[in-house]
Amino acid sequence: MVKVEFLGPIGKEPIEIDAKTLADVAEILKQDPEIKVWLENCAVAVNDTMVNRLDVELKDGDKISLLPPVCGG
Amino acid sequence: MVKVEFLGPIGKEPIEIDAKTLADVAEILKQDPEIKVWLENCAVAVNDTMVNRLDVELKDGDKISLLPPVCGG
Amino acid sequence: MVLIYQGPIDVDQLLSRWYNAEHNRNYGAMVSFVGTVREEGGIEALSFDIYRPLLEQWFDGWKTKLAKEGALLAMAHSEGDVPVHKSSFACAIFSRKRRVALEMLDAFVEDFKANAPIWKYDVIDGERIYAAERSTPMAGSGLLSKEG
Amino acid sequence: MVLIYQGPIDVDQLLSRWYNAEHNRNYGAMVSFVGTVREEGGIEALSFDIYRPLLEQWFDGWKTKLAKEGALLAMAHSEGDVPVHKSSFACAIFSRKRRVALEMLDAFVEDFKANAPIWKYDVIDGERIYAAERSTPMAGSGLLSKEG
Repeated sequence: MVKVEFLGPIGKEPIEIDAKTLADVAEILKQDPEIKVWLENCAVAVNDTMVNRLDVELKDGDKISLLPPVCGG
Repeated sequence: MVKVEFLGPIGKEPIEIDAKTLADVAEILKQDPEIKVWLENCAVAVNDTMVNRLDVELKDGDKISLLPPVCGG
Repeated sequence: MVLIYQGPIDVDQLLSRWYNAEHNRNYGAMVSFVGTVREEGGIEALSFDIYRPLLEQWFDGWKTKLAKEGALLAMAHSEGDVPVHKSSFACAIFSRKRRVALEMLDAFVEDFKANAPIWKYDVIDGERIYAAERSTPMAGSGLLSKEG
Repeated sequence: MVLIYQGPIDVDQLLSRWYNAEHNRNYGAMVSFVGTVREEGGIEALSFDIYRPLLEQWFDGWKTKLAKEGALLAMAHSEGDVPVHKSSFACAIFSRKRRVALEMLDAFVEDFKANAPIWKYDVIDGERIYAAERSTPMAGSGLLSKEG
């Protein structure tokens, strides 16, 4: 199981899902309409490292973070 | 008579000279070797306005300032 | 490390702290930026969420980059509500000569706006509304919407 | 008006004064620059001469230029001796949005170095030595060395 957390304005509690790669995570998240609308504009981190490939392999206990558009300052 | 003042590091007391234009001032100042060496690097103001022409006409009581290279901060 | 304030930054105290910590280490230049909440659009405050682990990483990347130029970087940001006319963001760069500090301040603040993991909300009538239109997708956004 | 300090600038007091005078006038950004005397070349201090009438004119030109962009400019400089690790120059720009302030700070400081009528001396063993090699001829220099 991996943990998916939704940062900032997504305003959703973390979920635990079964996934071997980020492609699996994408497939699962697309099934929730509330989350699907955020995916296009979200960056992704695995265990607090930014990633940009869907074939990143996941292991039990990994943490995936979805980061929506930012505006500091 | 016009007054010529030497700012910053030139370290010379103001002088009064007879001059109808800045060209006259240039001629007179070139005769003092101590001042001549500064002329190449000095900007000039007449009555606290920067000037860049030698044919500027002068009248009695005008103040000419010689401004050597600057370095604020 | 980024200094996180709960609510507004005490700018006087912060700039003084930074200046006094560094001005006798033979840096010739200190530049700083302070961002203050403007009164507009009927807001009473802005509010901020921060994801600290990635903020620290992003900040450390910049600190290292500046250290290679012999410069030092400091930053503070607010979490939670910051009323109008109070400040939510401050940073300072110290360098030997002015050029590095002046150039890097602009680059740092722009990258901060685009890539620091901080989310902004307008507070209107006590309600917190995500500032979606003013927000920027981070580098690499959209990964999970790609067709696998 | 340029604030002239006899000797070092009290930076804490100055930045606090500027920030508190302006942060509630709905400016969103304050950028500042502080120049500090570096210990190098065996100097014990730098020393400065200022020609105030032209400094004010030069400064007013910049103030007007920035006012057209909706920005506000403030500046302070030392006259006389400023020991190493003390500060001799400070400026701040306030603007509605950050871009104007960030861009103008760099442009202002560079023009200050080239065209503000201020002369710098190294103070070594109590002696005041003109910093000729670090100084820049002002725009229009050499007029009186031309052949009439």
